[in-house]
Amino acid sequence: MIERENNTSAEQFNTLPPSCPVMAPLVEKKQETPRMLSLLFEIPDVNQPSFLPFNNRPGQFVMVWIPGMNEKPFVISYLSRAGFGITVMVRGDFSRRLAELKEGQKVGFRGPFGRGFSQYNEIPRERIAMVGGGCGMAPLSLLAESLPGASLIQGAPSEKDILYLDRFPNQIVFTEDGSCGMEGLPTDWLKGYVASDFDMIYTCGPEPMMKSILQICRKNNISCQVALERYMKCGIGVCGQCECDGYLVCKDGPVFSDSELLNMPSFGNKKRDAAGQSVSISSQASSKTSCKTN
Amino acid sequence: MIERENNTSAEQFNTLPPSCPVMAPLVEKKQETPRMLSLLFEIPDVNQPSFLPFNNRPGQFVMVWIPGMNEKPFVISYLSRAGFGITVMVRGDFSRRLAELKEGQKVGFRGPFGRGFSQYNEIPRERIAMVGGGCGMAPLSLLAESLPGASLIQGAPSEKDILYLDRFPNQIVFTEDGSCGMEGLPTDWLKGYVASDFDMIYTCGPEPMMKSILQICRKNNISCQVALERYMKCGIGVCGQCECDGYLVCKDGPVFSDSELLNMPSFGNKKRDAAGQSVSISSQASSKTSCKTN
Amino acid sequence: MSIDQMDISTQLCGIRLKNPTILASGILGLSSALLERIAGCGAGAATIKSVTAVERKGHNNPTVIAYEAGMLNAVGYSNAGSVAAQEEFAEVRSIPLPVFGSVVGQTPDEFATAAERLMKCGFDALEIPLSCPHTPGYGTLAGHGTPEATERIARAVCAVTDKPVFVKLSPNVPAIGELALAALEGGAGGVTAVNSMGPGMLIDIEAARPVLDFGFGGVSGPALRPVALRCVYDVYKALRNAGRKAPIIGVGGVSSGEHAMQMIMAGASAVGIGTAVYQRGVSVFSEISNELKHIGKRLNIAHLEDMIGAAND
Amino acid sequence: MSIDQMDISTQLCGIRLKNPTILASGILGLSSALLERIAGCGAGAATIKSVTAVERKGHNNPTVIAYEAGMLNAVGYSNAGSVAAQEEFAEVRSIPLPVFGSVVGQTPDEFATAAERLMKCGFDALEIPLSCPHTPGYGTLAGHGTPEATERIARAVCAVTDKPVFVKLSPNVPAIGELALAALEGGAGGVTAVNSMGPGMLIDIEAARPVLDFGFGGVSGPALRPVALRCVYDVYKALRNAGRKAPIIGVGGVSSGEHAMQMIMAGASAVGIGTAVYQRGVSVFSEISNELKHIGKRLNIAHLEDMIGAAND
Ligand SMILES: Cc1cc2nc3c(=O)[nH]c(=O)nc-3n(C[C@H](O)[C@H](O)[C@H](O)COP(=O)(O)OP(=O)(O)OC[C@H]3O[C@@H](n4cnc5c(N)ncnc54)[C@H](O)[C@@H]3O)c2cc1C
Ligand SMILES: Cc1cc2nc3c(=O)[nH]c(=O)nc-3n(C[C@H](O)[C@H](O)[C@H](O)COP(=O)(O)OP(=O)(O)OC[C@H]3O[C@@H](n4cnc5c(N)ncnc54)[C@H](O)[C@@H]3O)c2cc1C
Ligand SMILES: Cc1cc2nc3c(=O)[nH]c(=O)nc-3n(C[C@H](O)[C@H](O)[C@H](O)COP(=O)(O)O)c2cc1C
Ligand SMILES: Cc1cc2nc3c(=O)[nH]c(=O)nc-3n(C[C@H](O)[C@H](O)[C@H](O)COP(=O)(O)O)c2cc1C
Ligand code: FES
Ligand code: FES
Repeated sequence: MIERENNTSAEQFNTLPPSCPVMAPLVEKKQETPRMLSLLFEIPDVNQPSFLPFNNRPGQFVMVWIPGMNEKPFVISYLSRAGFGITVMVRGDFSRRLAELKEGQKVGFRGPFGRGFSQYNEIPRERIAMVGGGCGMAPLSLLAESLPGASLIQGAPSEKDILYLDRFPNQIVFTEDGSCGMEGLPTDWLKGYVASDFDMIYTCGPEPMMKSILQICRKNNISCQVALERYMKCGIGVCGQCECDGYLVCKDGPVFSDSELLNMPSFGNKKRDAAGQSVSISSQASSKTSCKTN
Repeated sequence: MIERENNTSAEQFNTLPPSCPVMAPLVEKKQETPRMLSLLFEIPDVNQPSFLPFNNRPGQFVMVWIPGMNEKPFVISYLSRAGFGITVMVRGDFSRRLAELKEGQKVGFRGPFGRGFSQYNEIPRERIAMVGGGCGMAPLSLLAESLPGASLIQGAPSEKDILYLDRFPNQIVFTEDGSCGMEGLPTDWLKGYVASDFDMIYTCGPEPMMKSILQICRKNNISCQVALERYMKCGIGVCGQCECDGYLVCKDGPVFSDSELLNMPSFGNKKRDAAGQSVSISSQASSKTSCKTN
Repeated sequence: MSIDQMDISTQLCGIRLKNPTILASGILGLSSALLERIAGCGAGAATIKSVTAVERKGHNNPTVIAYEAGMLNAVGYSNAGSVAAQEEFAEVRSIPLPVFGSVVGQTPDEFATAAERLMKCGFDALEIPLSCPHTPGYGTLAGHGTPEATERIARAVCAVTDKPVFVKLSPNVPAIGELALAALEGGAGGVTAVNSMGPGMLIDIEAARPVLDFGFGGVSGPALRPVALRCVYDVYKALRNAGRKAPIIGVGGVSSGEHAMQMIMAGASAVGIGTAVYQRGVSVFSEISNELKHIGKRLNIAHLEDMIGAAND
Repeated sequence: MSIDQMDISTQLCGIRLKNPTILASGILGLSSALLERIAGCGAGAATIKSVTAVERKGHNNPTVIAYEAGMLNAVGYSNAGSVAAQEEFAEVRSIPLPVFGSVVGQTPDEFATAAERLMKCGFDALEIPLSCPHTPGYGTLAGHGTPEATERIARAVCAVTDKPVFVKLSPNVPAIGELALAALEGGAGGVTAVNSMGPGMLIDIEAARPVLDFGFGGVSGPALRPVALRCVYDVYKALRNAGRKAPIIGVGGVSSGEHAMQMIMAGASAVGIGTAVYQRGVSVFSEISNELKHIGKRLNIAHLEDMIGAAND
């Protein structure tokens, strides 16, 4: 007796989505702050399934390849028919080499990968806040473009460190030295009376900052989505390098919701280095600590 | 300068249509003549892209695999939702093993492959003839089913050798011994006054017979399509084994048109054996010579 | 026969697996938490990412790249070292499925050092890959793919653990059967066939250089499957011809129940799943088990184990 | 730069090819008429199916099976023998493209016998595969994949012909570069890298047996490409490091202009096309040439030959 239902054919799973980098030339460099700059690239051939910038959802990331050097995750911070861009904070060898690229030079891209921010139409725009610090502003920038009317809140050490001021003139700025906007940390402000103004907070920045925001949200019954950073190798959910308490940041994340974060004791506490060794995350919530990975 | 038009991406050609056999169980055996029988099989799982019986066009062929023995080309001669069948003339080891199969035993199929008969709606049915001999009737049977009203003409040595008499009661039969239908060869009849009754003749049978039909057609300005047989290995246009004057019978054929046949000096004269050695085809046009390959 | 009537359990040196799917080494198995998750996805067993005696950073990125027919990787054994691993996997016995440790080294001594440390955690078995094609000092790049080296390393490792040891073999060798016999000679309880193939290379024509930072890497996935099937077939035959009985874990390109059944018919007692995690996600384990049950129903197979080696005349 | 400005011609031991695509041996090259047809399809050159001294029936069917990631074949060198081949290809000089002969044998003498006979036809060059993975008595199954055998057979063949000889190497060897050097040592003018891989096996689970009648066969197509690219890369590097100059024909999984460019950047002077004939039909030759011209325009490359080895640091 032969039966036919539910007979999965082997052929269905014989091919793989390719993930080879696609090269794109640098067309413009834009110094955003003393330590951060945006790099704008031409959109390469759109037929290549391993790099589809227009599929990008805010919060997803792409792998950026400098041939002969290394490849690291970045988020797309500018996107239009004219091209796409990333915003880089110069921290180590790789980001320095990116910053030194000349116009016309090509860099490889694959992605976008991972899960971005979830957006809910039923939440009124004025009850949504995005809170960023450092290069954590990068993923929030595209999100802010898609959510006009929502509050964009940025924390920075000083006036010169503020990102995208022209791009989002309505953003609420905090500086630690008070040189621009309000003095202090966005978290202090949120902790106070304003928290209850929001139903949803999206955040990306130093992990201790994000951790306090999560705590504020829980206390005030606000939904929260957090974009994490972990050391990535494959970027496609295979090597396990980016794992955080059983979650794969590259595939299950980088954006996690409040309920998921509650299952992650490492959130705000531990990350893994290039060898996979678990190391602790410094607990200072200041945005001075450059990019959120520190 | 980057330009995007006409930039073929490599990924398009990275996968192949699979061609692994799909097993189907024998459900019925039907002795058609002393030397020929039809085997009816259940349609196997339809999700397997390497065997799609319902894609079959009359004149195409499938590769039939007896595991552990060999695999040879046959045409589908029966096809319905209930199953499909092939008609086998017992000639050598392989066809004998096929004839000895028991119900429930499984045989592998892949295909259909090649180019079948081309059908032209503008030719009135009554001006179409199909002329077959021996197991050449097999591909014509499905064609005849799709062309009701056209003339089906069969030549056989004797009454007992006639195929599909019940299935096509209106067919015109010739026997060499006159035991059934008209006495003689269909070619002799065609050569005479009736040739001009037709605009298109489809033929499959002994190659010398097909050659005379082609000659008759040329003389009378009738279109002609001929199904050839050549020794096949891969069946998919790779190995070159089935070549005939630069044509691949498995891929460009097995059906060829009159104009193509004019470029084939080997037609009716030469074929290749299993080693690829060129051997001559006996020139006797009798349908006695079992199947058309002789 | 209903789909739930097929017994798809299998056995490896006394370790019973509820189904034949095993997470292959190097895929996800970096932490206890991930193993726990894999257990929840219905895997029959899991293997940890290979551990070296001391920490290694591994190769630079790109380390893993997929193309349509397979995956290339040159991770270069990045890992936190055996001391950290001992800590990471201290609670491995609480994970509800059999877990295989995995260690590599440059010398038999290094293998033994790492193995001794790691096995204190309580792994159910230990796998030793002698077959990595892209890490200088290790695997085939260190000549570990010869019968002599295989036997020597297997012996050194078996001396420090009572648990069954599986030697993981390379497909890139002239006679894989001999390596399997050498592994058993050295005391191994079974073999894993195979590690990734090649090595292979992908080239980016705009950058005019190899895509993997290391230049080349091991090929896995669909591209590897036919070679892996042949290797398992050869190993099964070699063991049978030598009158030895030992289980084979078949690894390479398995991404469906049909592929798993092919491996088992070639001679495997269980199947490793690596690249298919990329193709189908972590649910691949329960999906393959389910597909196997449907195949069992269709082909009227009551016990998966009866099919081991069925295609191996 | 317009697409017609790129010069995609290339050169192999003095033989000029108008484009780098070469019909690989064993695909279609059974008759003069088929070579003629391939010439009309825009190939840069063509290789005949390998010929043995005397006729061979080859393996039973199935002999060639495709699966999504590649093709497996175990044709078993079916051919009508060198006497018949001499007749078949008597007019080879009238075919309007360079044609490579191809001969195999079990011993150096058999190679030489077949080569001597065949080369009377006037082939432009001769290829000798020492690398078939699925025909007992031939190729790697006969130990032809060692440096010693390679040099010995190359020498025997070079003794009977003045035309350039290309030794076709196997990807299934530990150090392909050494084989290439051995081939040159034996007098070869260049090398072809590579033959099919593995061998591999496909299993039908309903029949519970291998699909290829011979059991296993060589793997070609996409599955082979990364391994072939690495082999060409390794051969190019080995020749350069040894200070030898000789052209490489890169074969394995090339089915687009991009793949051809990858091969060339790895170090090939021309590319063989086999399985892609199944994927894209006989028009593949002109299509790949056309794609190469578009790549040339996009990357601003005026002469394809300038790119040979460009990815080989
Ligand atoms: C999802 C994600 C999105 C990111 N988006 C941006 C962005 O938009 N802009 C930006 O400037 N940076 C971003 N980063 C960080 C970026 O990938 C690099 O880590 C950063 O550029 C530092 O690299 P470096 O070599 O210059 O410095 P290093 O001195 O090598 O590293 C500095 C720190 O960066 C982290 N890091 C290094 N390599 C990696 C890696 N492969 N994966 C993850 N973290 C790593 C480590 O925690 C390290 O402590 C993102 C990281 C992740 C995980
Ligand atoms: C396109 C095509 C359709 C066919 N359809 C039918 C059909 O519907 N019914 C049917 O009975 N036969 C058909 N045949 C012939 C069939 O494939 C076998 O050739 C036949 O069954 C004889 O095989 P054997 O081993 O029994 O006899 P053998 O004694 O081995 O061969 C008898 C003759 O058959 C031919 N032959 C043998 N093997 C092959 C092969 N692999 N490919 C092509 N020809 C071969 C040879 O010319 C040989 O002289 C078809 C052949 C082709 C090419
Ligand atoms: C990213 C990656 C990392 C791997 N790392 C290891 C490893 O550390 N140890 C090991 O024994 N095998 C390693 N392998 C090999 C796999 O365990 C497996 O043998 C191979 O990938 C073939 O199986 P697959 O086709 O199912 O992926 C790795 C494979 C991949 C893809
Ligand atoms: C059906 C088939 C037959 C082959 N026969 C031969 C042969 O006779 N001689 C030879 O040198 N190589 C032979 N090969 C190997 C090819 O020439 C080529 O090296 C291999 O297929 C890899 O290239 P591809 O991926 O483009 O197919 C054959 C390959 C196939 C698929
Ligand atoms: S980076 Fe490899 S699994 Fe996430
Ligand atoms: S049978 Fe192989 S090309 Fe036709």
